[in-house]
Amino acid sequence: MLELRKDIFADERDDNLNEIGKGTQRQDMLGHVTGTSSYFNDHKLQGMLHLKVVRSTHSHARIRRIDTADAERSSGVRRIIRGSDVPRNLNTLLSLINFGKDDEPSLAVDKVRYKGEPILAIVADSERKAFEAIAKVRIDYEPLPTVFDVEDALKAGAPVVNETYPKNAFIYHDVYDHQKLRFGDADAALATADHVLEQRYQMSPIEHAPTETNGSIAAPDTNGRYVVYTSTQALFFSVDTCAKILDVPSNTFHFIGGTVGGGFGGKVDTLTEPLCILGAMLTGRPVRYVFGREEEMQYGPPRGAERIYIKDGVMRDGRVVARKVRAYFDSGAYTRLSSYAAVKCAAHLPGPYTIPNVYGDVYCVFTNRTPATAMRGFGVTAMDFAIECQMDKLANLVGMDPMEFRILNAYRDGDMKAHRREAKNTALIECVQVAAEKAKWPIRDEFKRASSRKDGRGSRAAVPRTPTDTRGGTTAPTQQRTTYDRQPTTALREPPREPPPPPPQPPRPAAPSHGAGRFSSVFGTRRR
Amino acid sequence: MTVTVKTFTSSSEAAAALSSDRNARYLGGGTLVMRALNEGDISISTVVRANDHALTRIDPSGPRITLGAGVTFARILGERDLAFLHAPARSIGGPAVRNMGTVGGNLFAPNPYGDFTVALLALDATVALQGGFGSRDIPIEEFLQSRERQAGALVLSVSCTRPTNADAFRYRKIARIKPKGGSVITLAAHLPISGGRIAGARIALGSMAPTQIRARAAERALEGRALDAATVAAAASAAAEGTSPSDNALGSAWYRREIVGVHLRRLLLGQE
Amino acid sequence: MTRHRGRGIASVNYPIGMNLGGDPSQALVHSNPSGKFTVALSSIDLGQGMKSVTRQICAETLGVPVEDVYVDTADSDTGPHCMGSFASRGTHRVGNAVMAAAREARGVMMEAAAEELEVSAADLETDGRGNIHVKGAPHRSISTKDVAIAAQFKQGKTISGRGIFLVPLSNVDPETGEMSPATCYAHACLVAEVEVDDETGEVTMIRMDSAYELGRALNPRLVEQQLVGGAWMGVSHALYETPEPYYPDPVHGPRDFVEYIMPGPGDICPHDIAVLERPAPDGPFGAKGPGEMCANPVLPAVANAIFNAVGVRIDDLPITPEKVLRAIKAEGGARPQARR
Amino acid sequence: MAKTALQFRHNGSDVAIFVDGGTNLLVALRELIGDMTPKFGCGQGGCGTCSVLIDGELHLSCLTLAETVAGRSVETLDSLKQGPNLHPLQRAFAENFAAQCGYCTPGMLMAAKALLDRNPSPSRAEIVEAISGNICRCTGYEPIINAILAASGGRVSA
Repeated sequence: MLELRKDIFADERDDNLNEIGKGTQRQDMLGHVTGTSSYFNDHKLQGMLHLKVVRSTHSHARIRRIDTADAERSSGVRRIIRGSDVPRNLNTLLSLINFGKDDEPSLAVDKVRYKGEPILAIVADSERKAFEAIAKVRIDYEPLPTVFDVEDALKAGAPVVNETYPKNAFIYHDVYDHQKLRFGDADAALATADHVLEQRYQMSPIEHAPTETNGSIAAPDTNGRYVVYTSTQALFFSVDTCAKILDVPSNTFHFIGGTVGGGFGGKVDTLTEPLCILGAMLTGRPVRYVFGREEEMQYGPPRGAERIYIKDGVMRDGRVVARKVRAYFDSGAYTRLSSYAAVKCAAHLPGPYTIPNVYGDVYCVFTNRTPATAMRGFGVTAMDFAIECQMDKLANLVGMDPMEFRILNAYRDGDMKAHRREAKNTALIECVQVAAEKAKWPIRDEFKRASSRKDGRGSRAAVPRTPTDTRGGTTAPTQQRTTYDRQPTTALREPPREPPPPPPQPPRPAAPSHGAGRFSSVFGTRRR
Repeated sequence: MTVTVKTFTSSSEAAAALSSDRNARYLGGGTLVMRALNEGDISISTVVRANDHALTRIDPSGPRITLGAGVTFARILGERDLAFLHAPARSIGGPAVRNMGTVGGNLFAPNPYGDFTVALLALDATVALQGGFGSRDIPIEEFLQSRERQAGALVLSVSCTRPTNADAFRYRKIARIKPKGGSVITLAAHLPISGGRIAGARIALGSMAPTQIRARAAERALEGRALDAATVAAAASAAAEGTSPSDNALGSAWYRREIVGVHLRRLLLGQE
Repeated sequence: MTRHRGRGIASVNYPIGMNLGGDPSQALVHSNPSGKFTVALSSIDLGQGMKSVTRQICAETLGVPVEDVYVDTADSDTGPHCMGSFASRGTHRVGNAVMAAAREARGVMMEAAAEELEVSAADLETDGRGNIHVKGAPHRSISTKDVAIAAQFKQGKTISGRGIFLVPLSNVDPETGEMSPATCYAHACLVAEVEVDDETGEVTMIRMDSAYELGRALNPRLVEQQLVGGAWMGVSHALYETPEPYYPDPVHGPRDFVEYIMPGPGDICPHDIAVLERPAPDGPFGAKGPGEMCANPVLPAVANAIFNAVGVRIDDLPITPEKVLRAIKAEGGARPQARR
Repeated sequence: MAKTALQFRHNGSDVAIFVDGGTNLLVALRELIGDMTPKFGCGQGGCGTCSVLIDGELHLSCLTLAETVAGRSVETLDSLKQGPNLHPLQRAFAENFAAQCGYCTPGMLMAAKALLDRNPSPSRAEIVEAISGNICRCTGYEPIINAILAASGGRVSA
């Protein structure tokens, strides 16, 4: 049951509106209940072929040889696509916003870095024919040592998962192997706190499990274009990713989607479209590439695991005076979006509380597992779990009611947040008060009277003196620099060290030549 | 090479087709074979079916009941005379799976499936098999132990003796998800009481070994005793003995060993 | 007594939208000659209600009934650029873009109406039922249909509008993490009540009470869908789900919906929700976005409730019966905390 | 390639198609008949999005060998609406906002119809049981249970 508490913050709202605030029926409800809402797979195309990928059976291995001779001769096979057939067989999703280095092939060439990594794509007359051909492919692997634990991966001598990041950590700002957050002097505050509590939290990966699996249908359209029906939850992200990987202008594609059978973050990665379109380009026929459920569960990207250490200092009166956090995002074998989640996570510290001394180091770590991606609450869900369990323990430690403890420490309008922006439009206190009321959880009057709009600002608005450090700086230049590197964001500051000189470009298989610059319809001019 | 479907009117013809073709699988309700085909199992190139009415016959009335291998769980739930099998039948799948899944297919379902078979094992059922060389009856326990080698044979039916009273047979599936979830462990107990004492105790467990197994130590603790708290406690503490559970997505071997006794105790004492 | 009840709470905030790389979305709005409007987007509706909520935003801004607006999504030939449906950005970013486009279209519509009624556009208002009339003189009125016909066939005007909403790139300071991660935040507090079986470690959800603050409930039914479904997902994350049940050991991964466990219809509990609305200054009609944050408070609230019930802290997700049982055994038995 | 001729009743009309060996009913309905209302969710029998009625009984079309429906009657969600009029279940799903992404909705409606056809006034527990083979990832099930209760004239829980 849902109750609208119109009485709260009423003075900040104009409730005198015609359509806003009404429980109007969904525009798509009639389609949903009649089964006529059209998803990507509800398109029947003449002469459609089916694409299935051959996946690595090893978590980490060099590929010695790929023998497709028998598979090529298998009945109903139209085309076997190898990495060398992919025009630009190296990409990272956020290259579209100039963040991170290209680190992931569409089809593995020399090495596989996680179990289930695609190596070949087989386009055949039917799924059965594709499955029969897959069984005839022979791949000779040389297994390599694996690493599955984020902290093991960061140790010296750990197997290198992804050569683009030889320390198994994403590099932030060209310098650090983690994203820092520094606000005040956490160590000093911990030294004088009445209690210090340090705890470890762990979240295992989580699968999006949309009822519709990832997939797409690509077909040659008139005038040299391709129409693509897709389950993507980011249409132009997918258009531009395909344009980059397939090295064609983005207006080669007519992407159609928009009605998707659940996503929850699992349909951002443009998992099927590039190979599906390439299959259509190479065969001249419509091609469908849909994940099976086991593929979706095991090789579709999950919400990545996170390991979090929190060390808090709290005073006897319940004030949290310091919070020190070290967090590791398990990105799996490639970056996808975890690099961004770590930044978002750093900004989220220390949770919705005003704590005068906050210190955070957030790592995006590579391991030999399925690459992780975004999911509902990306970068925040596990941190909220850690922080809120920690808050419960702290309240227990100082003998305070957990609701009152949160109200005491809640951020309020005008407070300075740890990422150095003023807190505005806050409402945590009111949420706690209303939840207490609903749950018949007694809190004392002084806490019932508290307000997000009162008692902030003042000394709480100051940016404290903050020692900084260069811990975690990379000592060696990163092995590969691509032209998609993010611009250093420290133009106005003294950079801690000179950026490393760009090493020569690694050889790329069969990459066509490019112009010096290109205008992307989506993300503006890209540097090359 | 595509899939060939061969449909026969008699089970003996179907059995002959099945035993003569290594790549043939018998299609019952579809929950195993069709799934395998959908997922790209190319080891199946022939699907054998039989329209033999004997396969879907239920003989529910006498002291010994017989269920054709093609009998679905929904049909068992529709038979008032088979009330003792309603709990295990209801624990299979959702309604659609119960309309499709069969008694015979369940005998071949790997962990974490195969819950109905746990009930049949506790009931000392007999499996009637038709092979290339004729038919034979084998005890279900023997069937399960040799299941991998039975792929070429066709199960015709299973039969078992009806429990003497409703209380003598108990069944419980421990699942994480309600009302339809995969088995963490499945328990069935057949405890005939004769003169106030248990005679012929049978405890069967699912997900406690590679196939459904009997908990013989627990049976020994019950045999010849009255079903009182002390006996139940003894059986519960012996429940894990002789089992060899595995880790899987639904629970670890450690966890299964820890809780099997708790659930056996609750089952035998009638506790939630 | 082997089953113990406990309550736990958690309170959270959540940033709306992403900050990296700049975060734009565009919208186009135009009318047909019958005065019916189409919103063209490339944004995706994955169930969250993108089409429905932007439809209401457009209708409100234009001053026409919601039935007169249709939202067409996710066609790269007709829909202008949108970053995508993620990071709780849909309602806020796309909503703002639609508002801007609708405002521009409304401007043309009012000019066209003014020309027909021979008054100044500033003196006109919409009645929200498909008519435009002179303020204070409802009888001097024209229907949006007649305005559209006049604009199209007489005045040569296109009743249309373009909208974009951009949150510019926020640089991140490498040393301090100084940045602008979001322009507004949603908030929540949730109380979970659980029952824990101290012999099996099984946790049963008893009920949830919550308060969610999300700027403005543009459509309370859609908000309810998100909050009820999102809290269910939170329970699922807390107690059930993972594709790697022995993480970091990558073994025994689930392959189907029997092995990948999520609460079934028999596992759900009553959930009593209060919605608070503190409008975000830059939100469309103050709206933030409820889609992601709704699950987050559930996970810690459940963990804290388990502690209250049996006195063990499970800091590893998901909180499986095995983890609870191991912890209880390590403590030498359940230690129920003060009932609250 | 050998194909098998197959005739059956599809939503009240006789249809005839040719299927490849091993084709499941879901593929036959979607790709050969063109009825896109049943959806592919797993092909494993675990999600229920492909649910249809065969001779009035709820079945999973992805696990049904197409040729086994020869001469039988198959009903999909496309059969529910009578002309422009929604079935009471469809109305109830809409009124209770029991769909978000809509992908599980066809299967849910067929599971609900299978229940109400046999048991016009089910209890909440019976409804829960009836949809237990159908996965919904969006709604948390509560609105779906309420919709089925409403369609059967039952009391919707608050």
